[in-house]
Amino acid sequence: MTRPLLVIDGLAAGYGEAAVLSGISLTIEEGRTLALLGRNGTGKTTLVDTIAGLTTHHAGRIHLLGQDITRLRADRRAAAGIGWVPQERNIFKSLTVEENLTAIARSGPWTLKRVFAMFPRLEERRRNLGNQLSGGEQQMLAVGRALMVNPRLLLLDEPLEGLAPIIVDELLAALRQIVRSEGISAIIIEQKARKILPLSDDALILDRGSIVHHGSSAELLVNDDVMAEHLAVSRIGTSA
Amino acid sequence: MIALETQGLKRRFGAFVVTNDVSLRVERGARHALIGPNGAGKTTLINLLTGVLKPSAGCILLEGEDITALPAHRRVKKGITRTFQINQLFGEYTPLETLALAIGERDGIGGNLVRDLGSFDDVVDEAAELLSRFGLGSVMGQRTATLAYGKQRLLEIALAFASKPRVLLLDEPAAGVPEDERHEVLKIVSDLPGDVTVLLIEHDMDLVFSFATCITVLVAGAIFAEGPATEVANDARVKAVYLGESA
Amino acid sequence: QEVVKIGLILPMTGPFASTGRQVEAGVKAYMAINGDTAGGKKIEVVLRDDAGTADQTRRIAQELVVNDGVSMLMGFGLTPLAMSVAPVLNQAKIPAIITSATTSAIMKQSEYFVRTSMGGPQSALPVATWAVENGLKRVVTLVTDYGPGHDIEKGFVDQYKKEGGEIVESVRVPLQNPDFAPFLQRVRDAKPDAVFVFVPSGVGSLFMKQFVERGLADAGIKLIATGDVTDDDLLNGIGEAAKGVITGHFYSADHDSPENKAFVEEVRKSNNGMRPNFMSVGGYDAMHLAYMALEKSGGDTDGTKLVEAMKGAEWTSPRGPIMIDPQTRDIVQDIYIREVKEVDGELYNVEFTKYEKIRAPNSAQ
Amino acid sequence: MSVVADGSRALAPMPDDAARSQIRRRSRIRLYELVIWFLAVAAIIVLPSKMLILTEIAILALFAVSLDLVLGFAGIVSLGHTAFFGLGAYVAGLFARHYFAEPVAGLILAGAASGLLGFATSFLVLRGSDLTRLMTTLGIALMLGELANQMGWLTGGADGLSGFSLDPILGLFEFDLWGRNGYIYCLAVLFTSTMIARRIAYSPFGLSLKAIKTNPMRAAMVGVPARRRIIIVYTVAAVMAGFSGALLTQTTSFVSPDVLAFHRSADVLLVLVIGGTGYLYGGILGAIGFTLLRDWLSVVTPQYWMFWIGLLLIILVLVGRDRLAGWMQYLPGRLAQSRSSRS
Amino acid sequence: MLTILFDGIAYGMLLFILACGLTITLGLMNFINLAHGAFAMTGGYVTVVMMNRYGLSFYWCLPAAFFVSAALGAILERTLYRRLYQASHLDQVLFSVGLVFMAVAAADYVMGGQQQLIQLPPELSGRTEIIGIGIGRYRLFTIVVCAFLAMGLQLILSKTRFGSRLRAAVDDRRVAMGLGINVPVVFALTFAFGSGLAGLGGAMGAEILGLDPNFPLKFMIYFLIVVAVGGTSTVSGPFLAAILLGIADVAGKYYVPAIGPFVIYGLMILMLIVRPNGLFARGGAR
Ligand SMILES: Nc1ncnc2c1ncn2[C@@H]1O[C@H](COP(=O)(O)OP(=O)(O)OP(=O)(O)O)[C@@H](O)[C@H]1O
Ligand SMILES: Nc1ncnc2c1ncn2[C@@H]1O[C@H](COP(=O)(O)OP(=O)(O)OP(=O)(O)O)[C@@H](O)[C@H]1O
Ligand SMILES: [Mg+2]
Ligand SMILES: [Mg+2]
Repeated sequence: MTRPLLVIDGLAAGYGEAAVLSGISLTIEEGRTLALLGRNGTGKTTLVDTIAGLTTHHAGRIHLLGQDITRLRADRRAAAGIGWVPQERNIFKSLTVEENLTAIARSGPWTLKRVFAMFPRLEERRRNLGNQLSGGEQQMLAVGRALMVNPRLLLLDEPLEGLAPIIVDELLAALRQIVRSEGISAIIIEQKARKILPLSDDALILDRGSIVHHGSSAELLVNDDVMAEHLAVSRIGTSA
Repeated sequence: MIALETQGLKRRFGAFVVTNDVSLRVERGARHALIGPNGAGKTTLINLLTGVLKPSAGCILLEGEDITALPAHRRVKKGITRTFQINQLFGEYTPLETLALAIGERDGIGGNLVRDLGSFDDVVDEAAELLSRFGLGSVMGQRTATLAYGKQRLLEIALAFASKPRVLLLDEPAAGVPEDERHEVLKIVSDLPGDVTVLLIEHDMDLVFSFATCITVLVAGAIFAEGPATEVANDARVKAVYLGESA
Repeated sequence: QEVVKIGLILPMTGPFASTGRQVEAGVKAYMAINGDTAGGKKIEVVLRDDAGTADQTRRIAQELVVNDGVSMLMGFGLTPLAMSVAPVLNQAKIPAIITSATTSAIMKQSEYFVRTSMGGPQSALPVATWAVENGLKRVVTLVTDYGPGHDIEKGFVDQYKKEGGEIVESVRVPLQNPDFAPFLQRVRDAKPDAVFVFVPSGVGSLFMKQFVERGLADAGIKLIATGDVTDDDLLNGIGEAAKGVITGHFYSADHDSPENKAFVEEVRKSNNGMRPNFMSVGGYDAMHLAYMALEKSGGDTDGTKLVEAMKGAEWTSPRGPIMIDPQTRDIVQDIYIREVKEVDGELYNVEFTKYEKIRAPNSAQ
Repeated sequence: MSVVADGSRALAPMPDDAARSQIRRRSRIRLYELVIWFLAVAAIIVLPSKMLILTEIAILALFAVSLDLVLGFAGIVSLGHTAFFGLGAYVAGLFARHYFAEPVAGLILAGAASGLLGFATSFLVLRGSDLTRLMTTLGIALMLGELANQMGWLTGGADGLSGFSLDPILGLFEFDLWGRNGYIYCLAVLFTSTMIARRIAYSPFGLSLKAIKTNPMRAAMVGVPARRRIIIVYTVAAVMAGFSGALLTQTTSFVSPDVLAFHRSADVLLVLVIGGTGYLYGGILGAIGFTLLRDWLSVVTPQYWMFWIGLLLIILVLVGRDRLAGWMQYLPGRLAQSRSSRS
Repeated sequence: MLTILFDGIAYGMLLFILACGLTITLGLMNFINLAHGAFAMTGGYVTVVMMNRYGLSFYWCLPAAFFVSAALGAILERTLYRRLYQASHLDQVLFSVGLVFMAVAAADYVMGGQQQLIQLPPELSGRTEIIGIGIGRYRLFTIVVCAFLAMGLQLILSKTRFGSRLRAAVDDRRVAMGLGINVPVVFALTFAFGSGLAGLGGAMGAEILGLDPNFPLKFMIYFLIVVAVGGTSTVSGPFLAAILLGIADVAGKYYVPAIGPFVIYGLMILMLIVRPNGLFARGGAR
């Protein structure tokens, strides 16, 4: 029994005048994960940031749980249920780990305790300032921070970058668990398709700001043609 | 011969010991990888080796010479340099200027305040050559801050090359580099002359295993395991704390 | 009709802006009362702001001379500002009437300086005499640590000792000093009969308040001062605290003479109720001197002649009878001892004794 | 790496013309530079009545150029640059008064004295945040000002040092009342100093300075000895500030503790920021704009000129210097391009 | 001896009240707001006008000074300041100096150039002798107000979420927005609060420091010293710094008047050499 959590219709967006995305339409049901794939500079980050409300909107609509959020400012969208992990982590450097988590917290099932249980490493470093964390710890904190917003929709921009392999496995498993059991959805950007596809429900490939493939992850995983065409491993210099 | 060695290296932040009695030896010309869980102290170790941080105890030997007390820039002159996990570039400079700076410093003309930079042809030519090797030739005149992330990443590595180090420390060089270019980068590194020592930190195990001949595993600030790559890869304890099932 | 230009250089902005404002008011008042012709020439005043910075004063002076062709300079709010124009005067040979700066040393820098404000410790000497005469035998001096302060301190101390008094201690307060607490405490701990004070006028009011707050008056320490401390302009703002303070000075807005009535009236009228103070009268008299000199020279603007014409000039100013000493070109005037009292609901420095024809002693430096 | 130390020609890198010309373009003389200097010289003949204010501008410009070396290139914010200006001013004054009244000798001595002070205090600006440096430098200047005030026997205290006059420059050119020779003298010193600063800016040394400013950690990692570089440039800048102070003394025959006052440090900072930091001519343009504007306004409204200056500063910031200077893009020589490298 | 100590503390506290608003705008918001003194001056003039022109009680003037300055701060923040949060520090300096210039001239135009003086209520003026220490009543009042203020501020900033939200917004505005912090409101409130504190300081300081149009320029250095020595990341740092500087200044001028003026600058330089990032630097965050 699923209902659409996020509906995007004919979206175009970019930075100021510069257009990056065009004609994006997609729907995500509650409790599903979408893997967002594509080569460098194809607009993955831009799409996620647009959903978070941090780019310039050009056309189209975005609905979250039936509410039109197209014109909402970023902070209102977060309140409406969007949790975001930026690509460059952007930990608040002059806040401690704990303050990073509590500053943006909203009430809901995710509490400090639960985040710490998920990333024990963060609890050990709870009094450290944001800029005194290792790269991987920052990544964990960024994920934990997004959860503290208690979102209905998680936007994860390359959340696995810089994490130890064992943590990657654990995090992916945990995310799956969260999405399934708590009725929230997630969009996950990842460079390595083969890593994420086994775990996600759906997959979407972007190229030059448009959707070039949208389907189930399982299908894509075995569809070598599409993988080769849009996620080519050998071609260099196609990125903007 | 040992290129780089630490003896009982220690570093604490307050009461928190980040580097705990690390005695590491890296052979000259080695392709050595340093792995370990997040927060194990890998970056800190690099910071200690390059003089960004001062150790609380212990010493660092570069080709047998004690460099523990030297400031960072003197260590570079002695032949050890690094890349940063998070790009550390000069946003206002072009890649060309950036590399010219590094090459100039290496050649000892950096203190010259009367001659025009443009009159040092050999420096400029070398910078241009290095840029084109890293695929940055087309953007050498653009401001670094406006470059695409991947290009900046490449410049980060090229910049370390410009100092012609004898010991090169790479801190997650592939992070943020698109998958298809990762191997390219590592290839350039592998192709360094045989007497250049490379110490690589990386979480991408494909890369690590394809590159390194020798691996040190760091856990909680201390050396946990050490040995040839194949051996470490199959070590059950390493799997338990770091690799998980994927390797 | 030919025009004679007078360059008026004052600090109109910055910490000493109120000086500029008062002098300008005095100058304007003179012209309003006495018209704008002298010696058959039309007088035009060119006002420029030097913001209290010496090199600006110097440049402006030079420009006024070279570009605007002024025949006389006037103004100079502070000693260094006056000092800096001396070379210009010597080179250009035109007179400069000092309306505010008081240090003795200035007059030696150029033969072309004439002064209508006050010469160094002129107002302090009678205070010393008066103090001894009135049984204040032990005194602490407290002056601001800059040229005029040193001048006045030395003048007072010399005179006071000569009269047989004892100086317990001499305290100097930095020019940039927000809080008087430590200095007043020092005074208090020295337990003198009285404290003699000189601080620049704006600071005076703050000083008075802290003086009272610290209970020095209750501890039996009398406050005697030069008139800067009970500046007419600010007196009402100081309020109760000021009552009964004895000061010596050359001008009080309360001075009883027809000249003064007219002057005060005019300044109030055209400066929205502002009460003129001693700076203002300096400006007024400077204009008077300029007019007189031009009358005497018959409109000749040769600088040397003008200075000659100024020497020995004598007239009745709103402050009382005054004269320009022909030797020193400095002012000779009566100094009044005054007490702050309420008159018609306002506070005034009410004159009660006067010491006549006080000359500026060439003391200090 | 193909650049090998064995000297074999065959392995030497191919000369890359694009790279060479790009690097050389950095130090090309731009049209606006020629225009500025041409106008400055032409003014001697065209504007004989404006010599004094032009002198003041030249002095302030030199002061600002010296601050630009420290701020625009090495990234050290200073609110106490007037310490060097003031010391130079006093040294020149005392030297002329007690020993020898030839200006050029005094100028050199003043520069040397300020340079020494710069060297001695450079150790205090090596670390700390912007605010720390701001306050340390400010503290030094204020203490020096207080010292000048207290050492009345030497400096004349608050009344200033006066009663000296300068001999003709090099024994040939007298300081005239119109200020013509004074202006030529100041302009010559400004020109020479700016050219030296320009050399420094485009040298490898200059390149490393901005690197230290933008990213000290990385700069160290390419082998830049940051401390030494900062000490050197700070000393050089102090020498130039000393020159400008000496020029002030020599053209006015007067020094007062005002040369060490806070407002002077603040003014020069304003002037430099108005003109734009990091390309040397910012100080000169700023000095011209600021001085002329202030002079004009203080004639128009002696009491309230500050209001209008304030308003203009705010507009300048809000509208953006770049947009205001937008027309300059049409100048060949691309002033705008070099401006974009300011901080 | 103890009297000097008391005076020193009172003077330091006064410095703190004046500077603590700046600790917030400069320290926490990272905006080089040299116009801080202009807000303080506003508070001072509000007090002068209310007391001298309308005869209102001094106690009413303090909150009024706070709110008027805060309102002015809020208005300026909404219209001007907010455009410059992303600008370089040098631009901020230029902008705020411009504001100071305008404020100085405007105050001169509206209020006149002379020193403004107020009459304190009798229970606050004069002094009391307690066990041999002369206690100025107004100074005591200053100390009490300041102590409450410092404690209150410390609580707000360290124990409430508002403090960390503010710092988050300063660290990374875009990401803070993306994570649900209403940055414009946080900034406006904080700025208004800082300006209000300045106004309160101006009102309290008018009695001892005096008030004239040059106030913002004259005391700018003192504010900056307190914040620089105290460090920009806590309230207790500037608080301690202010007291230390106050005592040193007063004691220095009392015991060694000849070098009195050097004490405060010398101490500042010394402390900055020892602790370049202030007394309680937060792990070199900046
Ligand atoms: N702030 C910006 N202003 C203008 N253009 C931008 C900006 N950020 C990104 N772009 C451009 O938008 C396009 C899409 O970038 P985006 O970051 O969304 O790519 P991506 O798919 O996330 O790439 P990556 O894999 O490197 O993270 C690129 O061409 C990029 O150059
Ligand atoms: N300045 C500091 N103060 C306190 N703790 C610090 C500081 N710098 C680093 N640490 C801590 O030291 C530990 C080691 O950090 P380091 O960056 O060396 O880890 P790492 O091994 O590189 O991890 P990653 O793989 O995640 O990059 C971390 O737990 C970090 O929180
Ligand atoms: Mg991206
Ligand atoms: Mg790391």
